[in-house]
Amino acid sequence: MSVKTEEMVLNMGPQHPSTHGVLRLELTLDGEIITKVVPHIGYLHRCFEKHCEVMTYPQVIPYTDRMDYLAAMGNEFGYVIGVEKLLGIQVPERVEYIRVIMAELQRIASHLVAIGTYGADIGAFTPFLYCFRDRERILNLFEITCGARLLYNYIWIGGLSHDLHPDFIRLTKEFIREFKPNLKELNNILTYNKIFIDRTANVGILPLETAINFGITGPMLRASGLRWDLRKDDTYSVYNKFDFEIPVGKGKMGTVGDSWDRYYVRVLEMEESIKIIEQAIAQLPDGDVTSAIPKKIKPPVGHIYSRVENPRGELGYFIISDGSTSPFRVKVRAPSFVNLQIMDELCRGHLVADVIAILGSVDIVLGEVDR
Amino acid sequence: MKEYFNNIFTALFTIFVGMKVTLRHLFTPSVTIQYPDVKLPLPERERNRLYVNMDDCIGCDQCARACPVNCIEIETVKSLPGEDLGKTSNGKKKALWVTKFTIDFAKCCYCQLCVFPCPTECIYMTDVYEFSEYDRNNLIYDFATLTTEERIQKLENLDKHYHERETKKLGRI
Amino acid sequence: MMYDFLYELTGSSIIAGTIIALLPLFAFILPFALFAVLLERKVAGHMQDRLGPMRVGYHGILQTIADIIKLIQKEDIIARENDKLFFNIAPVLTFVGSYAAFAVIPFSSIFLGAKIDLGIFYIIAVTGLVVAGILMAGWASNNKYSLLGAMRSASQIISYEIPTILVVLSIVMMTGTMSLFDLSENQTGSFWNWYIFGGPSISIQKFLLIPFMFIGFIIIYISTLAEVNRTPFDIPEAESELVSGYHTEYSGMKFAMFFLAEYANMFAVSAIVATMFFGGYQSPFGYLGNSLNLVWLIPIEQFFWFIFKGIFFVFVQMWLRWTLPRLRVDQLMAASWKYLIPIAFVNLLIIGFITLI
Amino acid sequence: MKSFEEISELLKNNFSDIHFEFHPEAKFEPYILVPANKIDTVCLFLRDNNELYFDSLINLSAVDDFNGNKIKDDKGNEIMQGGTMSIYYHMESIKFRHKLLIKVILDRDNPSVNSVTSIWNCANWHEREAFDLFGINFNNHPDLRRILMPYDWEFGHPLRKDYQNPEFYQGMKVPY
Repeated sequence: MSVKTEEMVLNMGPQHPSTHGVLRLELTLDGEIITKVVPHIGYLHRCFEKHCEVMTYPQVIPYTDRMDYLAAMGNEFGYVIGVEKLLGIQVPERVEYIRVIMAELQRIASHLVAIGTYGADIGAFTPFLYCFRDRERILNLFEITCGARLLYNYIWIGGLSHDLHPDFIRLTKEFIREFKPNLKELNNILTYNKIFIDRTANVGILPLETAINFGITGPMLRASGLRWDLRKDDTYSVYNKFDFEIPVGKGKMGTVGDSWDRYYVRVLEMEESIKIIEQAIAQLPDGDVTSAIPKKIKPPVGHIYSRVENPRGELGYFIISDGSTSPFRVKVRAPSFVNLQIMDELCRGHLVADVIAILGSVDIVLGEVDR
Repeated sequence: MKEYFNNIFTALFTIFVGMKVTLRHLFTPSVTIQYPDVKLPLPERERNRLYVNMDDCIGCDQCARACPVNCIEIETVKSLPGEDLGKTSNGKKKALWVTKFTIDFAKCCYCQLCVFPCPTECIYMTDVYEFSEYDRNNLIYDFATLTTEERIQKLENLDKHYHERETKKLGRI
Repeated sequence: MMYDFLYELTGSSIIAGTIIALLPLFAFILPFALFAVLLERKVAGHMQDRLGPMRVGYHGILQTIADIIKLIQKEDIIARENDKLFFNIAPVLTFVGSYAAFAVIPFSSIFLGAKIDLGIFYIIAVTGLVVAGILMAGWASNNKYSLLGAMRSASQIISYEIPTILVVLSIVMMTGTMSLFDLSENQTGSFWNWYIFGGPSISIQKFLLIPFMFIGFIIIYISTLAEVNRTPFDIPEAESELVSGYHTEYSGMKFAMFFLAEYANMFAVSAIVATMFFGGYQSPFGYLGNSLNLVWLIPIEQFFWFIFKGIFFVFVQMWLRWTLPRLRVDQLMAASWKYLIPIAFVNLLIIGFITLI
Repeated sequence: MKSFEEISELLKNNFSDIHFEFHPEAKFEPYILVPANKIDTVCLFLRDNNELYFDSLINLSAVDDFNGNKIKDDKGNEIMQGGTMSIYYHMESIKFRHKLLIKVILDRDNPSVNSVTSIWNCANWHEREAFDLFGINFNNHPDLRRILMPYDWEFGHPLRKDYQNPEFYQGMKVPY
């Protein structure tokens, strides 16, 4: 006579310390083993796309910051490239370089949050504070250039809102010099820690085919072994002028594509971003950043899909313009929205504690998922 | 068996390495400051509360149009031909009475889009960031300098003026 | 000792007994808990490049008193669905479990609760009560998360009881006595006579024992960490998954009881480890009292040394808490059954052979 | 790396019965117009053909073209009769690095199309979002329910151009 075991449904969220925002995961448990995960989203839906239809083109930029609030520069970058293609504007060289520097600084800041919260989810609270101490320095850099720390409205259509602050270059060099030893120290305390490895290696393995079929992009796809980065494969702005590698998951501590790989790819990406920033600062040309900003923005009728490599993956804007001063339709392909679909696939057969580890490695931001 | 001992060794080794890091941080100076007593100096491009210098404001409504959240409300009344409203700092002659100029700081998203189009640069961002209120309506700041009776009085002059012009036009035909 | 002295003083055994029973609680555990909570927050702060509590009193000294006052005036919520009886007993039981262990811990040669010669055996038996308290708390709060947390912590404490007992056995086998008082007395003289360095007798045995005593110390330290639910084994109150395990539903004074029990247990456990391996209240370099031949000074020195060792081990527990991530439940069980217990067995065997030589 | 013309050629001779409309000169992005009922067969071919090998669907966006005739309904606010809605499928081949845009036009009053979730799992939530915000229902979609709006939101589909906010939703005032 087999004992009738009834599956227990456990609701994790929407108010839960480690779901990175307002996400409700409905876990069906058989004992401690997960049989099904159903993510419920929509708690942070602010109808970004409906707003775009009543705003003029430059007014949409503060709204794009609020989607992935941890990588606001990247969001602006994507939208602005799309509208510039519509208008056919060519931006001065200096603006392109500053945009790349800002995007890469934002990538480091966003990865620091991802790594810090991932450590905190697994239980190591100290690296979280070390990461945030370094991130504060990047926010200070943003603050002296454009005045804001999180939502910048800095990259405009055709240029930038302010030129670089006089001692921005000096402070950035100082930050990079002090950040490198901190990164090594982070590896000592978290990356190679045996308990951290036990908790993350061979957990939530994402094979490459499922990753491509699910449309996963960004560090998650690279951790599964595919060298795919829009900065190299669909080059935009001046990324072709810098040489940097694309780190790929090699399964050092487990199999390729497990949570540890996703974490480690982000650590390596931070080192690559430092390289890009150093080269960009070295080759920074002079010029006026606000010269190409058009007074009246009325793009011709047409549609364009522009995409950018955000810290969480490929962020795409499908902009349809009907010739008036406000966009007819803006559809955003948010990387976290697409990456979150894989949660059910990854968490099956794992324990409750692993769901937190996997969700941390997927690194989603709910502002972007719900838009 | 080898893997068994390897596990033990790496476990202990990485624990001690981690402990060395935290011990070193026990003696490095902390980064936190005691906020209310010690305040960090803000950079000069800081974006906090808006301020409108009303003598320069010509009531052109550029900032209200540029605002993505429509938190600026401006109402103006045309001045009578004879009236002299004084000049803005850069010498431009003012032609409109600004009877209502309110900014709702509960809605404002501090994006600074209103500062750039202003022709006389009378709206700019200060570095005041401690202005929280208990009641949301207190966050609606009214910058207009005219007192309430003056506002009503301006409206009446304007209607009287239009009325006169109508009668004159009728009279002439 | 203390008891006979008090007995002559007061003349009646009941009064002496109650004073002895209450003395450790009010004289030591409560002030220690106040100090330990503040120490933990300050250590955590400075290890993370921040300052820890600075507002209440100079450099946050009165912070714990503020916490206690806050907890006392908080409303003590008992949910309608709770199993009232068990809900109220649970915090008391967990606190009693850890408080009772203080009865036999030798703070110094004269101050000792009860000089029974079954010292360690009594302690291990009494700390078993904590498991019952946690299970009751988990079941009585009638909430899915607490039930899971209680289940996990019960299995964790039981499976880490075994390595502790094995190491205790190896010590008892080596020294021949179970009474903590005799253990401390044997380790007199300089730190070289401590059991971690093979015990008082100068012989081949001593040098052979050193490595195995060191392994024994590491095993017992790790397993007592697990018994006290400290990171990396703090799964019952793993904030990220189970929203703080079995004491989710508790608030106010009952929560303070759990909190107090945790810190009392922490000190009890590090006191036992110090007594067994690091010479209890013996000073590493001989006594000031002897050199100045002030005989009454020695017990006070011993008390000081004992507190110093205890707090050092409590500091190491805190240090580990703010460095290491948390183990998963099955890894935790694997660590105990696959790694600690076999090594403890082998260690027991080898120490047995060495003592036979 | 196949150019837009080669892909169109390949499609034309593989599906002679389907009437495609090729727009190579469309502003900023050439696209192919595919009839609504054939979209899943075409997409399956595009993914499995080993010359094209479109293995990753980048984006699926629904657009309310709002080109019907406006009439006033009883409550005085205008709603749209007739007109079309379109869905844009951006897809890409990671192996051959070429991209393609496919457009499907549906009738606005009761838009329905076959779901491509069976071909690309990525389309699952995109289609649920299109259903939630536009009201396009996708046949044989695994679990078509609302994703961003509350599950019991019965005031229509927000991203339609003629959408009116309800006064109250479960006793809460909607426009603040």
